[in-house]
Amino acid sequence: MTRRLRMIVLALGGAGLAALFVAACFGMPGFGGDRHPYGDRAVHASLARRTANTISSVNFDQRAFDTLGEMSILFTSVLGTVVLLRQTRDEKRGRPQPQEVALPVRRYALVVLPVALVSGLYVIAHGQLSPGGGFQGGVVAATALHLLYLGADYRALERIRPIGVFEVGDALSASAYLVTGLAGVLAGTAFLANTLLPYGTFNTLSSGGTVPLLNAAIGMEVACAIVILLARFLDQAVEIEEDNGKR
Amino acid sequence: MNGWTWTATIALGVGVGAAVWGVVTGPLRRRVVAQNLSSALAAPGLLLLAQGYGRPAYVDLALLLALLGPVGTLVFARLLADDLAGDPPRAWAVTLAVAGYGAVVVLVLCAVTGPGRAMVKLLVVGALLIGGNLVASRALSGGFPGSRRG
Amino acid sequence: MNARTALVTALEVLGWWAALTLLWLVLISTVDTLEWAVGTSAALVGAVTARAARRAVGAR
Amino acid sequence: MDDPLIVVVLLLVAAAATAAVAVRDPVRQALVLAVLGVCLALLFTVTQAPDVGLSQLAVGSAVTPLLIMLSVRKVRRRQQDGKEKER
Repeated sequence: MTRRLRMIVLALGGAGLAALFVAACFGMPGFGGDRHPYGDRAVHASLARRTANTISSVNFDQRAFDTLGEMSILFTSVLGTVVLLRQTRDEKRGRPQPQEVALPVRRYALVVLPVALVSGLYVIAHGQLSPGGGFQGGVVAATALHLLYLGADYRALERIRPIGVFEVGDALSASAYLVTGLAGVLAGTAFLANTLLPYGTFNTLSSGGTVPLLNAAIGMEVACAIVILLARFLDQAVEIEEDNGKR
Repeated sequence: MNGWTWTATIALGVGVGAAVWGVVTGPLRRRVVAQNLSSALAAPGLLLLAQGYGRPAYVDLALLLALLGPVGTLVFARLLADDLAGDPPRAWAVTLAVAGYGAVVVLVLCAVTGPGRAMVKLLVVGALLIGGNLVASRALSGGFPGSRRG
Repeated sequence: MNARTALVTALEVLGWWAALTLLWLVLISTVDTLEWAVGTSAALVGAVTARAARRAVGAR
Repeated sequence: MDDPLIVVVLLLVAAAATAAVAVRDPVRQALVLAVLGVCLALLFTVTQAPDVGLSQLAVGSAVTPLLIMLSVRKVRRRQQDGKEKER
């Protein structure tokens, strides 16, 4: 296939795609209009289960199975990173150097670390009430720990981050999501059906049935996964060196 | 649209627009300052939007930006310390002006909210935002001396 | 660890615990018993982490 | 409707996203990417999708820059080591 022919095929394909997109745009409902057939049904279902945040109801109740898929994507991609960034035979591990840090920066890191951690837990716990949820809060909590690398050095971070515990936590929380789903099967309904728990009082922490539980599982999974992911990157960037003496 | 969202439109258009321009052009020392100020300029806009839409829950967005924006700048300050050492950024006037803008927005919103838990939350967001940005600017201009491979 | 360090550690964790519980109460909108339970436990996690972080930076 | 607000934020996103593609150096690209994250979070907020905005803020403001900058540091170190070996 010559270059010219390839360009013609590409142009034809692109023109066809563009035509289809334009046609689809004319068939779409108006931007920000009043009719939302799917939205109205989702809001109705979410209010019936007393979940104030409809998005959480969609993610962890009406479409909880999709969230299971997303969680496994994160889990497997972190697993892939762990395998790819492992220490190979021709690499050696050096001790990270201590880093001088200006005093205000170090103090800021030490003060904001717990504040960010508690804010992350708040976002996880209030996923069914206000914007946020397991993913967002988990990332914030994981970021909080890495303030110790930014405000001090990698040795300090390694001291409060036992990586094995986080690996176990990652696996445990991923299976906690599955177990909550299987409990629905055992209770005689369907996988991940939100029928296990009473729906509770609207707009309080104990509302939405299994939504808060699944949120907590996802929050822990994401926090552990991000910590492991960043640990591999930090190991490569700070500690692992090519063994020059050997070759 | 009401007065709050109009104010937010202008503030975000001018402020974040300037931050985008600053981060796209110029030497590295200007780009890191623009990145630092982008969170300080966007978070008050988010607070104004929360007030304009009448949804207190949207304050959480500003809270997270106030917490994580300076952390992002610390990442750059820490890992670009060698590049910035020879040519450190000096932009205290702009930084202080932006911090003042954040303080004014937070205080106006506090006055409108009235005393209560919501007002304390706004003050917490404001303190984290302004403190974070000042510390991040300090970190950019020589916060990590004698940087090696740590 | 002698008695004095233990006392200082306990005071530091207690101080952080109180401050972070206060932060939790500021962030939420309505207070009930479950909020108290979840908030105090989250604040305790934060307080212990704060102490561990300060020790990790201090010990060098 | 809030059309002017949405238009302004959309323009900001378009400008920042174009710049993120046009800038070639990875370090400067990471800086533009961080600002683009803030713009995207604003866009999600003004289109009333705060959950997505929070996700964008959480991932885009600290974790993504950290991953990129750590990769840059690793690549630079490897280049330095290579130069030292040549000498």
